[in-house]
Amino acid sequence: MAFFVEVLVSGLLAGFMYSLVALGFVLIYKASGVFNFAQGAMVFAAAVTYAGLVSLGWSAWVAFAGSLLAMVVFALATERFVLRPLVNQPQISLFMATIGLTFVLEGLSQSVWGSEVRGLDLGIPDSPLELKGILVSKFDLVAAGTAAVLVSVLAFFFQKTRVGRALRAVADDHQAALSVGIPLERIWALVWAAAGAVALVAGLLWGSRLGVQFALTQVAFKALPVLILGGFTSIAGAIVGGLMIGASEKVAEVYLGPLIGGGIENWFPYVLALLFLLVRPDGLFGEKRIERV
Amino acid sequence: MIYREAGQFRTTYVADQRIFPITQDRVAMAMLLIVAFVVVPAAASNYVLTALLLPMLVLAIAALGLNILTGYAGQFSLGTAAFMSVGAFAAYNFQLRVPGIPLLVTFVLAGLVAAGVGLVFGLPSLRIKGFYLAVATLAAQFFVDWLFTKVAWFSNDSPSGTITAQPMVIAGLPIDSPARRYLLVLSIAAVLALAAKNLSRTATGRAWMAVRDMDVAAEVIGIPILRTKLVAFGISSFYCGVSGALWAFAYLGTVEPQAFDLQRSFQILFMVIIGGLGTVMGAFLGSAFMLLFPLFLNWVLHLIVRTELRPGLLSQLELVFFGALIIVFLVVEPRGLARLWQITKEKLRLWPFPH
Amino acid sequence: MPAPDTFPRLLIEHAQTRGDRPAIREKDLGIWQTWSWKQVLDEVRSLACGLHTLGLRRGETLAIIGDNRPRLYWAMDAAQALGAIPVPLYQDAVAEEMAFVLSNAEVRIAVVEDQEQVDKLLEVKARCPLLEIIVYDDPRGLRHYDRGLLRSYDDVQGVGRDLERSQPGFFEREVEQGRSSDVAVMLYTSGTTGTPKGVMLSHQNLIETGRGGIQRERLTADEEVLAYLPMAWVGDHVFNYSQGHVAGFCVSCPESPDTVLTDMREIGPTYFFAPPRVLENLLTTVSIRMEDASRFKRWLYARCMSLARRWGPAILDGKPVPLVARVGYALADLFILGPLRNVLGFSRVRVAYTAGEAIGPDLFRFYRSLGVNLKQLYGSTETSVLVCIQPNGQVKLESVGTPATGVEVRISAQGEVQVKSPGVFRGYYKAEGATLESMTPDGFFRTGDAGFFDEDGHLRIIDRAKDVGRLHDGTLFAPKYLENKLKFFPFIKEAVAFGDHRPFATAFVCIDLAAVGNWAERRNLPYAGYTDLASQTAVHELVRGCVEEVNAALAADPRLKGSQLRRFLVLHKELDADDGELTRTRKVRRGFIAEKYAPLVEALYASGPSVHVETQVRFEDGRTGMVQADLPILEAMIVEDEAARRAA
Amino acid sequence: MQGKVPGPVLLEVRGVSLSFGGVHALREVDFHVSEGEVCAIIGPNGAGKSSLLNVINGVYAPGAGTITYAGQTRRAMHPHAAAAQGIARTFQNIALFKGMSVLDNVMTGRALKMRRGVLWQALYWGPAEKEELEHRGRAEKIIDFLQIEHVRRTPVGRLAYGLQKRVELARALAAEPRLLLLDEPMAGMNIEEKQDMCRFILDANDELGVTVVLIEHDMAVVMDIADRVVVLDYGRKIADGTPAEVRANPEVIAAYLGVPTEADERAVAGAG
Repeated sequence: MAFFVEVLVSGLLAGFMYSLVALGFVLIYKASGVFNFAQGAMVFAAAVTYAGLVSLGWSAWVAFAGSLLAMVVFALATERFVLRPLVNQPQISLFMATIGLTFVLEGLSQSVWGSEVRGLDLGIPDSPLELKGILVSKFDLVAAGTAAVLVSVLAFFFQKTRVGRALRAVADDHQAALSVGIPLERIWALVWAAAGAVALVAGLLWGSRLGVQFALTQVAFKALPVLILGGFTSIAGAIVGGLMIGASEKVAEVYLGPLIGGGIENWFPYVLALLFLLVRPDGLFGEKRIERV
Repeated sequence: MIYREAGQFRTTYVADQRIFPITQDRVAMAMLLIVAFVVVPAAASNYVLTALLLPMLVLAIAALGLNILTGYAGQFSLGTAAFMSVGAFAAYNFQLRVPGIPLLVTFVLAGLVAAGVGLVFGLPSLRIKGFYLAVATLAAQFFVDWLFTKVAWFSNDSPSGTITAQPMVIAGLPIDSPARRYLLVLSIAAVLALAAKNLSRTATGRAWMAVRDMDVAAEVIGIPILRTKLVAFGISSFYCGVSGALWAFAYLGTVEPQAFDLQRSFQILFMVIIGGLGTVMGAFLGSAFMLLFPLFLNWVLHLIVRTELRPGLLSQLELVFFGALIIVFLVVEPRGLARLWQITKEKLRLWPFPH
Repeated sequence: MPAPDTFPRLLIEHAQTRGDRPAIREKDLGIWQTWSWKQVLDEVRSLACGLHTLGLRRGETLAIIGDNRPRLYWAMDAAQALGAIPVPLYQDAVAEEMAFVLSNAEVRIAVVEDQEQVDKLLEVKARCPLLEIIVYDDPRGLRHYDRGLLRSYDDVQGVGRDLERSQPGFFEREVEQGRSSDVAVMLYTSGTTGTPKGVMLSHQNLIETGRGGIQRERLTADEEVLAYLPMAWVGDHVFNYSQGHVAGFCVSCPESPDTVLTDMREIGPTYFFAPPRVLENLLTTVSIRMEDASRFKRWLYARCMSLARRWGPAILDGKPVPLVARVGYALADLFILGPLRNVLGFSRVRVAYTAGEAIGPDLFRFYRSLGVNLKQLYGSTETSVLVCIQPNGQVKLESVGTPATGVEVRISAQGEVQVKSPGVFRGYYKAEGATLESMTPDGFFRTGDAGFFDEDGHLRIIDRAKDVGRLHDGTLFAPKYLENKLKFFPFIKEAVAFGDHRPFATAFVCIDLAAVGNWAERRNLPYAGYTDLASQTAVHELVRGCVEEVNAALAADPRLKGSQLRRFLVLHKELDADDGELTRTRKVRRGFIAEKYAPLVEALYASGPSVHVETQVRFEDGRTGMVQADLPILEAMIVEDEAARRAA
Repeated sequence: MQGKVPGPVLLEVRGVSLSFGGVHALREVDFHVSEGEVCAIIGPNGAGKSSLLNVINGVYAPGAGTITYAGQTRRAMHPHAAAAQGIARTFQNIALFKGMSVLDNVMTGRALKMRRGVLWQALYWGPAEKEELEHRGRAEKIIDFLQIEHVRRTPVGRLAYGLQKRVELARALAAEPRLLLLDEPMAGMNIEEKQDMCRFILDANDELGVTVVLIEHDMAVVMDIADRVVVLDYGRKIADGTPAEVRANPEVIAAYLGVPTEADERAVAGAG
């Protein structure tokens, strides 16, 4: 029984890592109605930039600042050259533009920093910690803590501040927001920069666990089922969804995997999310879409 | 400028409903077919045939399929490669386990199997729309990848999951030389393109477009929404299945599941976007563009950068350019090359007048 | 059966010799509905029998009103088969004009196109007691109309088929009784000279003149023709109906009056006839559309057109042209001229005629440089049109060509053109006096036009005989000649010159709303409508430029130097047939205008700077309203002599 | 329209009520339309007019009451079944297929009439082609009927508002309906366009024998073309009769012009 709890806890903690990535998606979708497929590539780009700067001899904090600056520059460029010309285009076009962005980011970061795998040490001990009879990895705890802090900051930002409310308005209808005088360009640049920061944090955490390599972009595909469960527009949904996916994936891997040949971690979350979608087509917390005739 | 439409009038609906009602277009199409069927196999080098034309045509068939699903029916899908791999493996197993089965029947059956899988993954499309549907098709992508690597039966217990396609023979004639393989794929592509064009201009196509543009209005007119979507999924997957089978048999010869991964789905999605959603010609233009552009890029980069490039840098830059191109196309002409071609044609018909 | 010398017999012969070839087409429901000669014969036979059952007898008249429709052309065939006389009327004529013709021609039965025409007939029913039956083709909106008066075209054909069954061969027997000297059609002239009169043209008049024209231009049964001109006009009747029946080629009817340009492009006619006004409107649309083109296209268009203007006519006439020019023209043809002909629908035109009024040199040269074999033609309703035709290769700007086959043309002492030919009409209906008056004792028809033969034997028409006048100092004053020169500018739609028994020549000018409007928009000059645009000083300057250019051209001809225009004014409204200022075919009714705007004419000769005018205008839906404005009297520079002109 | 004898009852709505959460869109509405009639539904905004239309053709299922159409009584209509039994409609804000041309939109109106399977259509040979051409001919007759032949090949998105409304009517008529539901067919039109649309609706009713139910605000239009007028106010039917009767009905006047409250009377008295 203890073993099950241990698997469950490690799954939940891994779930936090997923929701961290999912958060980046939610941020951009909530503010601009754009499903940013390039979030995974941003995680990779941020991590590889950080690792690259460290290998150039920069100290940890300076490298962090450098990578953050890189992400902000990327956000400004995206807003200027991709989002602004595509205002009012159907969502499908914006979604495809982010696919284009994914390729640009992956290509750029690999051509700048090369594509060999780099280790990443954040100075967080990874030794297991004895807590009430079950082993828990310290690293997971720190990751979960960071995620929790980030989430509360963002939740406060969206609910309470003036800019937060403006963001929600923009998400509903670009043109309406523009007509009311909300400075769309500045808002979008801000949101993409924030998503860049979240991607950097996620990149560092995932990078230190899996190593900084191209595979990091696959992290985005872990986040998609989380979004389906939690809904695209709610931060709480991203967290709950992440936990559910993390836990169920670990449990399934341990118990269900061996029965049918293992390695099911790729498709299982999707099937789970799919079943969920059939029940609630707009996700757990997502806003119900009303179709007026 | 080239058009001489004066005197071309139509006295029957048959003539008016033709795919190419104007003589100049018919002549151009006829010449194109002659070049493709006669001149190219004779003149083109083996390299051009095998490295360029074969993949272009095979992927064009898959692009046609995706165009039907996303271009005409408006159902978004990221799982094209999954249906291709189903087609490839189904064809391999039919040839393996059913001795003496004619090649063309194998391809059709492979297509039908893929269509069946397509229908299953199309079911959710009634309740869920847009991005969520894209995610459902992603599930298909990962599930099929996993299935063909894990379950050895499909690859006849080969350790790495790769399969070697049996040699192709049609009515006793071995299809081995590049020219013959090219002609086989070309004729299948032509037939499927004609079928797609016919579907797009009849009730089926109109039903798709109605569901794409405004499904509530479509339902009120009496168009069965789920049936229309499923037909789109089925036919689209059929095209992808045939394309996958041809990829295995006519193009590469040996195929491993990774050949049909998510990158492949993205590649075909790019073809349809750049080529032009909602057009049959768009699939061919897009596929030609996606295969010729890297060569062009390679040639340009070598012109600029004299020194030998760092290994892998070229493919990285290729990625950057492709990504940038997608964005440029979405901004400049969201309906792709086919739309640009359509505008040029309209201008030529009105030449020298602007409107 | 003797050689076919009446239209019904020609129809029967075509049905036998080329029964399956297309005889007539109509763009309807998106495609060109086609009828072969056999089918036309069946339709005409059942209609003729039907009309007979309705009581149409030999010698009676049958009114035909509507756009160019196969079923209305068949009504002509059917009437002629019964020996009756078809009387086509202008479809856009107002009810009053129709009333006069219907009562004058004693019409009992009318075949009309649709509800619009039925309503007009019902409006004048009271004044036409003889009118008993109206046969309509398009039933739209007529379900609740009085059944006594109305019959549907299909019912009449149905009744006709019953008659055919009960008396087989009835139709053929009726056709048998037809003689080539019978009256085949009655066309009412637009009456520039007094009230409209019915011109009676026999089968022989139309068939022999038509056959002469066909042989001269080697026309065959494969010609394609677009019937877009009013059926009541002799232009449509000769070139489409009669020559169609003689040569056996196919006549195509456009979908509706406002789709003529697209239908023209689709059919691509090989044999084309257009009055100068139609060619002028086409040229205006070309120049307006080209003005909106990109800079490169405009530059290419200008280069090619200037090259074409220099060499085009010569190449078309087969004259020797330097190789460089020929290559240059071929390139221009590939890039601009060929596509332009194609977009306008002229690519397949082998022979194109223009007649009805004088054509401007620039307009005429434009089409010939484009490679369209446009030729001038002279004739009138009373002479079944074909009097003089410009032969291929000898096409000149000012002349109307040499006499057609079997036509004698002479100039009377007073300078009037007189014609004797098989085409000369059988006289005016119920107007013996007018008929005698129009013929000379030795059988020549007085055309009423002034003209002379130039050195190559080509006839030159300068004006209406009765309009040619004299200024105070005796110089020749040909108002039409001046007006045509003014109208050759795209900006001027209509002009009326005055000068007979006056010290100097003056003119009213009506601007062309489309062309001047486009010109004003290009200089973002706001205007609120025709009257406002016509009152702008900038527009007055534009017109002054045109008038002074005409004066310069007049100065070159010693006989006309004196009649340069000294003063002019820009009219506040368009001259309109509905206000009686133009005839149905848009010819200026000079007398009526001089009378209606007398105060304006006086102002031109007085010293005042402007004149106030208030006129009644009839709007499209029949309501009338008052339009008033202050028209400034404008001066135009007179060119003294040759040297001054070259210096200017 | 004078002298028109109403045929048998084609559609009967009995005691229908419909509510969205707390909002009662329809309250026990009884309402019938007989064959060949032109019946107008009027009432202030939010009176439930569009909801009633949406109940008739099955977009909404009513909470209570029954719908009897062509002799068949049901608790709720399904859009697909409505279309199959000859109910066609237009929408308040135009619901045309933007990606298609006018001709394709009209042909789509005939979707239910086409039988040939997908395979035949892929071949576009034999029966499939024959069917396509036959329906093309029918569609052309409707295009000619509504005089939109000059925009036959133009994409619908490019047309002016008035023309789009006409194309939507053409699409509805192309289905050869028995009952035509028009949701404010003349909203946002100028005088001339309104006259044309009235003529088309009357011609459709007269020559194609289509029973028409239309929602309209312009009283002049209603009085001119409607045989019967049904007045809704806050979800309830407050009047049903010939245009003249309804015009004189005090309740209708009150609903439209509003009943003067005591405060208004005092104000008027004060100012007097």
